Amino acid sequence: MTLGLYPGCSLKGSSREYAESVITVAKAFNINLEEIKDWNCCGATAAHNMNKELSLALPARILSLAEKQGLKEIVVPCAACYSRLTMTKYELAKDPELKAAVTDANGLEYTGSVNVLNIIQMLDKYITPNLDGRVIKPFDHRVACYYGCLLVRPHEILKFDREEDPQSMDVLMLKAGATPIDWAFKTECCGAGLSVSRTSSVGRLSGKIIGDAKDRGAEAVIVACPMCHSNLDMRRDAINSYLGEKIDIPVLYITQAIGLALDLDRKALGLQRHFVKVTV
Amino acid sequence: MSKIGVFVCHCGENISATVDCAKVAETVGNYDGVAFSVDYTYMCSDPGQNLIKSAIKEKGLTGVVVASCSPRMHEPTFRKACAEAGLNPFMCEMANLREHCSWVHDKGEATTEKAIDLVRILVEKVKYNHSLNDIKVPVTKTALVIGGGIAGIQASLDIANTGHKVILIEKDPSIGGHMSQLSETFPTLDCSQCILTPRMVEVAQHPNITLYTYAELESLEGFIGNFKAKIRKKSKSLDEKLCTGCGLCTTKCPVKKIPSEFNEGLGKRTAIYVPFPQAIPNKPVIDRINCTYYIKGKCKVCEIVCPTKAIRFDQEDEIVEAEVGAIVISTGFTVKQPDFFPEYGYGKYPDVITGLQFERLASASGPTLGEIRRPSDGKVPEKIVFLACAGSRDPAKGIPYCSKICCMYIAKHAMLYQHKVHGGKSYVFYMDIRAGGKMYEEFVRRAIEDDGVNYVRGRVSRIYEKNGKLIVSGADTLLNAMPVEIEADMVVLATAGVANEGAEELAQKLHISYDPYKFFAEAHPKLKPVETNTAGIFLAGACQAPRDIPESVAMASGAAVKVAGLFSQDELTREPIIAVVNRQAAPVYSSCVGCFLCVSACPYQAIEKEEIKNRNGEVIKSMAKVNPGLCQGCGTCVAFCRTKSIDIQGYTHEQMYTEVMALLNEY
Amino acid sequence: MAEFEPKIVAFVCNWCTYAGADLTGTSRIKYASNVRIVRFPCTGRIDYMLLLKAFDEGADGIIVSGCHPNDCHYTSGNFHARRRWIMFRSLCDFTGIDTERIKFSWVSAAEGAKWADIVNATVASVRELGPYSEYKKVAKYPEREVSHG
Amino acid sequence: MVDLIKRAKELIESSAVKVVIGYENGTGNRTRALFVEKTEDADKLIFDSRCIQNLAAYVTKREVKDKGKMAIAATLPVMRSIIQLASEFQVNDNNLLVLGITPESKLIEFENLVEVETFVHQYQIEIDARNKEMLDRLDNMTKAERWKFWIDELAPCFKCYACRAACPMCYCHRCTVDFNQPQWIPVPSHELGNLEWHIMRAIHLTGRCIDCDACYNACPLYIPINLLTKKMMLDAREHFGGYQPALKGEHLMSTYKPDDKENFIQ
Amino acid sequence: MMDNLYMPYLMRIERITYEAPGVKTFMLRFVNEADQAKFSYKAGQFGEYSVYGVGESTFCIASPPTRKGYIECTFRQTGKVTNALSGCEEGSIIGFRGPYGNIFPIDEWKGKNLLFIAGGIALPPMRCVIWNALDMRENFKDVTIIYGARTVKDLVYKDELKDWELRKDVKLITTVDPGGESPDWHGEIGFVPTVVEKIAPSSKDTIAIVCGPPVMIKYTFPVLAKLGFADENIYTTLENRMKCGFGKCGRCNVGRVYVCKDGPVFTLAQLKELPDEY
Amino acid sequence: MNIDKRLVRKDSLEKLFDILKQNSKKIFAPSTKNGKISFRDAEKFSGIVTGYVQTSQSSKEVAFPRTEKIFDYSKSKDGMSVKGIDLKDIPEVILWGVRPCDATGIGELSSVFNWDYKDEIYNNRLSKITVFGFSCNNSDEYCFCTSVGGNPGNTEGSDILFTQTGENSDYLAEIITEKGLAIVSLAPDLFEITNNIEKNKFLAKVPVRFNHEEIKEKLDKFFESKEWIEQSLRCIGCGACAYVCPTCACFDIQDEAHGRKGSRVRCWDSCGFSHFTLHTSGHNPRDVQSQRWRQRIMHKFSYMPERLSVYGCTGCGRCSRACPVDMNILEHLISIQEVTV
Repeated sequence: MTLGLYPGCSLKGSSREYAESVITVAKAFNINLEEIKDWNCCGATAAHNMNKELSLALPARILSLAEKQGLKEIVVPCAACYSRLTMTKYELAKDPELKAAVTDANGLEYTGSVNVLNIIQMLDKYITPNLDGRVIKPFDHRVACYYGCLLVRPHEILKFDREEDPQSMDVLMLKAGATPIDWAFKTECCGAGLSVSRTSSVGRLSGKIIGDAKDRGAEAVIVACPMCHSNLDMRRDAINSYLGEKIDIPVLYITQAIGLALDLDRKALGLQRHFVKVTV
Repeated sequence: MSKIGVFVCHCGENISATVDCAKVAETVGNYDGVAFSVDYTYMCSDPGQNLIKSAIKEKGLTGVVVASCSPRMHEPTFRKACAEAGLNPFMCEMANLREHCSWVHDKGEATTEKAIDLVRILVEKVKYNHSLNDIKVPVTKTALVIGGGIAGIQASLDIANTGHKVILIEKDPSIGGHMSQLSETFPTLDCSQCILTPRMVEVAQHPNITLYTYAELESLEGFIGNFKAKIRKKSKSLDEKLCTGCGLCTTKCPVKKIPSEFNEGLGKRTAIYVPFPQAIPNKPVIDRINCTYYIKGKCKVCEIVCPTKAIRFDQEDEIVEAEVGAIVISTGFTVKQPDFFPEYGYGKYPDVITGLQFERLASASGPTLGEIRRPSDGKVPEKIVFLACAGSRDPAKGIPYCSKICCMYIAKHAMLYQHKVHGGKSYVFYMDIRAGGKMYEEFVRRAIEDDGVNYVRGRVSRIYEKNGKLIVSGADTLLNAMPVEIEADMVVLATAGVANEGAEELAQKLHISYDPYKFFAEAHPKLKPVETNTAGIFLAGACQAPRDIPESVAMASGAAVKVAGLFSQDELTREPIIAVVNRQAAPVYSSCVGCFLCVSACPYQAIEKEEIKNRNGEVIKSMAKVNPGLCQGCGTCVAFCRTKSIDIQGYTHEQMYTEVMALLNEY
Repeated sequence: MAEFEPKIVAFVCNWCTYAGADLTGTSRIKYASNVRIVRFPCTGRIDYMLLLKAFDEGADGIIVSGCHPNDCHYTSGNFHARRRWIMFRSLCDFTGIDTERIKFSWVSAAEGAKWADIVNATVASVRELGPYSEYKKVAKYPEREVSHG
Repeated sequence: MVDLIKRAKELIESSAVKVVIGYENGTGNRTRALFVEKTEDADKLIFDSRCIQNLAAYVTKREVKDKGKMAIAATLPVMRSIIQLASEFQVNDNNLLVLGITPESKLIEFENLVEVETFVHQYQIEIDARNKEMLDRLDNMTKAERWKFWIDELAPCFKCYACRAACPMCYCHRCTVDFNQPQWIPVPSHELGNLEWHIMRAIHLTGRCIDCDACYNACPLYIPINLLTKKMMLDAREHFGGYQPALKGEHLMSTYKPDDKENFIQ
Repeated sequence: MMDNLYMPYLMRIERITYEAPGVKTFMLRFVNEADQAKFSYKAGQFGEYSVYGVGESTFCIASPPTRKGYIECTFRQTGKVTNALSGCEEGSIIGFRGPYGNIFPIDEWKGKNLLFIAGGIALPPMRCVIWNALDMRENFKDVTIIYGARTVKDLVYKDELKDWELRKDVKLITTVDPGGESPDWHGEIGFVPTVVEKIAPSSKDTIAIVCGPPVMIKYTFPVLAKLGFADENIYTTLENRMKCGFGKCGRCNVGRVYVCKDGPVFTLAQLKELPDEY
Repeated sequence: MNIDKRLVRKDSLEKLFDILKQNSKKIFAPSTKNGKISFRDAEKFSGIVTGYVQTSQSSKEVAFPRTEKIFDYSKSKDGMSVKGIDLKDIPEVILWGVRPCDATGIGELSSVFNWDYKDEIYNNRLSKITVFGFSCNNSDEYCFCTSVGGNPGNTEGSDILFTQTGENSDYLAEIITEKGLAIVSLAPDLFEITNNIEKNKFLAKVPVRFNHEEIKEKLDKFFESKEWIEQSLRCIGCGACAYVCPTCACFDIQDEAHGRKGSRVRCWDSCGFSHFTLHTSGHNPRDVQSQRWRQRIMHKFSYMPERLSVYGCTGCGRCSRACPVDMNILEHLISIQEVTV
């Protein structure tokens, strides 16, 4: 079967391993991910602070393109992109005038027919039901599932998982053979928005997350967002300096963790690309 | 044969300044069926009324139209005058010449013309008026009180003390409700049970009160003064007559680890149990879900030890039918339960508890005998945090309203804690302190100023455990939203007060309405706070909205007075402005075809199915029937009925049609 | 020729709009005298046929008014009425009956001034529209000739 | 319809029902209702695309009802009518057995009305292209044009009430027009009386009409009165969401929602 | 426009008498004297009474042709028109068309006994012929009137009943249904057929005139048959729904007859020839 | 008077129409609306439809309107004034295109309105009508005029009867009455002298399907037959048959009031309606549809012949065509003839 794929900028750049692992895992279940042609930036997270219409026009264009391409359902691995696309669908469904304006701006027809899935939803819908017997090397580690701020918020619009103390990733990891730990920072902000402007803040914010994960004995942090990953992985030095100790807990995309449980090729999953060496 | 009298009032100059009253009287006097027509300075004055009365007698008037002020003002006056002169009061109509004409238009022909039109409408209408008699409904002078918390207890006692019978039903094994669980009460800090239990005993001993505990309302039929209630007495597995309440069974019961409802799960109880020592009735019930005998088929220890052989394992639920005239609903409220606050770890961390649980900890009769010890390890918490508005005033959580009692009980909790744990530190996170009430604000100030409770204005975003401490992280909005983190030993959530589970179902059984939060709806938020929209059903206490004890008691007494007022009459008199389904001779019986769309349109469930049977008992026709006790006369059904089989007295098809015709045509 | 004075019939509920119109009077707010009020217990009682009858007999405009949503004395009569009006109005529109001549409003017992405004606005707009001659032609008002075949 | 004939025979033979209502060949190319009370009559049963009369009109007819339990060969519109009638307490499982005929002309027998309801709910009520076009045409007219259109169309109506008689939903013993105290609707046929009768009829069918066009098919003058009920149906859908006849459904016009939307009440 | 068959005479209500709950008698006089002059009718005929703007209703002329200058009608409030009539007052003008229908062949009855049997509101159609007979009393032998109503209150023409009771040449038996009696009731108690059976009037040389609700009629005929009355000697009047009154509108058509033309008076023998559609 | 036969050229028909129009005659002629052909006030000749077997509605409406005023009244305190319709106001009308069955129907209507009391409103209307009959060249399965004594070229009831002599051909005009002659005198040129044209060969062939006298005899003994119940089971009790029928004359009298003024009107009614005979007491002599169906047939084929010596049916077949549930009167009559009592 075929699903649409909107990679977004991160998956083509800093988070190539996310893209690789998503595609690899999908392929293992005979899912063909068809990239939306001529896609553009979703505008996250800056655009909607500047211009509402534009911030909706950008994602709407992506959705229009997907419609044009005949896609019924697309997977959006990046939590920020997912948030923007879903938000756009919600806003445009609510306000026909806005819809007309956006359609006009894009010069593309928009009906809102495309179903948008985040990575967890995609896994839940197409992978988990077929997981039985496929877990060859159970991911037998204590893991801290980290959802970040965008994957489950705002609940009224996304209608995905619980806003506080979400569970969906934990459930998935349990199926992959892991032991999810109960911890307090599942939806705490990693500081992604300040990643460039106030790097020092990132150290503090991400540090708390990594610190708590470590304190509760996590052997890996599992994420579903390229921003989260880059902060927790790439900014490990800043984190370490904030915490005043060296922590080497690796940060894995959920697709990577599942890939490992399926015993897929580590390289195909892009594990070699991480800053913090993946030892699990 | 209509002989209508028209009485045009000048209302001093109020009408006559802009309307030519004499002309109105003269013109109308020429209309068909008008036998007498006159204008006069003040119709509502005694001479004015006498004018009407004598005209009725002398001219043999069959209908009266008084053209004066708004009927909302003087309709009763003139109807009474007509009645005194021997004319059915409903043969009197009023044309509103003052509010709807003279006061709102300038002097001129058009105004007088309008006045004439307004009178003509009613002259024509009154030709179709029928003598109506007030509806008499007998009253069964027994009240049903549902829910035996403080509101139910108060209402029962108040009604019983007026000399009327009361049936009080309580779903739990004992009456007492939430108040029996409380430690001390604000703002006086007197012991809750000490003031409550005497009332409970009074209920049990009152000759006018029949108490059914462990009982629920099964169904309700009927209408004001004449309800028929079915009450399900759940089986207690006990012959209450034989049981002496010695308590031997409860001490011998081998199943001892059941979380006690009374102690909010902080204590344990046995499978055969009395909820608390002062329970009324002080007789045990068997909790069949946890009883070994009911699970495995053997045990019967209680039966063996019972000295009076009162245990009945095969006892079944009993349905009691009762005829009652009025109902007071006092089913109270409940608090939001775990997993509603994942961010606060309620249910995950044993030391995050609800306010009600704290009451049990602070209560001398509680599991810790009144010492504040945390549930996880029994240690005395050195630092304790209270969160107000846990759920309340949070539209995102679906509870936009204020639960009203939390501000006060949190202050009380903090105060109790400070009194019991010397050197302990207590924090209260709050949004606003709402302490409206006699001595309430003073009470809160005392907590802050005398007892040193730290009040932090702000919300807590998250509680998590770290190194055995509960990290409460929030923001202090008075300090420019500075992040605050407190490492606490225990956290108390002032969880939102919400409607009982099943409130909706009960409301449907009772045919009363409820608000979006499932609290029962009062008939008018200001002027009818204890009535429901269903006549004869009243509300008391927190089933209507979160209420504290004094309010609940006041409401209960209010409801009791309403009931007593109702019971002071042998018959209820109601205005006969009600809907009626036409009846005809057999074999037609009625033009009603029995589609019963009116049933769904009626806001009062006043329309029932009536089956007409032949001699063999076979149904030959189903048709609608209006229950005059329930119908309030809105007429929604009338406009809805396709066959025009329902009509509403006082606003009949003929009358309304005629009014429109008369409005636009001269007669 | 005298200016056309429209005939306006108002169907109002007893508890809100009738009382509201009383308040208009008590507050001595003046309004156009073209309107005649017919009192109903509730807007739920108002039969749509009455609206047609009013036009039959030569009304040029109609006001239908009752309690605001949630304020019905009978809890829901006005909600029923609203649904009925929605459908009735759209049927009128479909058959070409001039819905601009039928004003629906919620006027509470406290809105005396609003009542005056509603009446004045209706009178003004119907005056603008002129006599409802299309309907009168069909109703044969005022000649009342009954046609044949 | 071999299946139907066979089943009708069984039902009559076993006395499971007293009468089976179906179609037979009529005059010329017409078809008409057949009431099978004897097995041999069952052979006359037919079904094809000409069978458009809404037989549900008979289930409330006294003479038919008095025969005892009925079975009815029911096309989709008939089934819809029956569900609506059942929701208005005019028929029930004890007096009616539905022999459904699917849009693919397959016989499908239902145990009870609940099954009929489930079946019916698989299909949306759709308005055919010709009528859609008419409605659009009317929508695009000015109000004055619409007024003229309807006055002209309704003028010839001589009030034979074939529309009422053919409509399964018009089962009232006393129709509003027969109500004479007061005489809401003028008895004679003239422009005003005709207009009021058809407006009243459309309102009474709002939320109840299942759009079978029986009224239009019955009209000896081909007056497009079905447009009125169609329009009401479409508007009801627009305002209150789609409706389907339902056994325990809330009736569109006898219920309300606190948030019903309108834009004309001031 | 005298050619207009449907044009009623204008009649002024001279007097209104309250007879029983919902039952009134109007005494009517012609507004135009010329109309009065050419107007004549016979016992048993009926007319169309109308309230302008409401409609027409059919009932018999209740006063005997022997009393000139006015006509009377008695009606019960049941429908639209009778309700409207009931709303009229003395002096009001109503419409009247008639007389229509056939007559009681009172001349043929000369020299015979007359037995009148009436129930409830069916006395009015008979009152005309009773008075007609009494006004030419010498032409008949015994005159017996059996009249019953549901309750004492429902008896109509109470004053006339008193007259008849006092007359030596009339035998009046009044009865009320069981339970309908008042404390001072001294008449019979029982249903009309039962009372007829009890009184057992002789059928010899007797004409029976029966009028009443269908149930009463249904049970009285067999009693009369038992008493030996021939079908030809039993008369009744039918009250079908009518509009025109002269055999055009089609409503009162029963078999070959138009009740408005060939009736309303029929003998039982004639009725037996008719289909049961009245 | 003797029937005078003339030839009218095909093209002359329009000329005749125009001449009549010029003489300010009102012409009611068949025209189409919604696919149904009815008699309407015709302005132009081109609007007239031809080639139809039968119009949907009969022409009786011109003589017996579905709603007609009897009088106006107005009340005042001083009294009542009543004003009957002025019969002089009834316009002269030419009924154009009437089929012979309809033309005979007018005669049958007249017997209803004149059998005892004379209905002068009706008679006045009738006196102002000139009936232009057109013989039938075609018929369909519903036609049965020949079974009730008529035929497709029957002159009875018409003032002039036109018979088209072949497709697209000229017309044979039979001038039957003085009224017909009066028309001819308006345009004598158009009516050419002709030899005897064999009219019958151009007429539609309508087979005789039953013997109406036999039916009448049968009906006398048929009242209690179950056949009525069987036939009428599918009858839904509307008034379509009666309202399209050229001879149905049942009517209602209604008042329409508006304050002090109002009028009384006569309007069509139907014996098929359940309320037709319903008493206010609730008693209904004809309570079920089978009784009403029986009444319709008995009235037309038994009571009318007996009382008025005419049949209440002209065999036009309209009721069957108009019936929404395919109650076919011909078929039912045949089965009555066939059923043994």
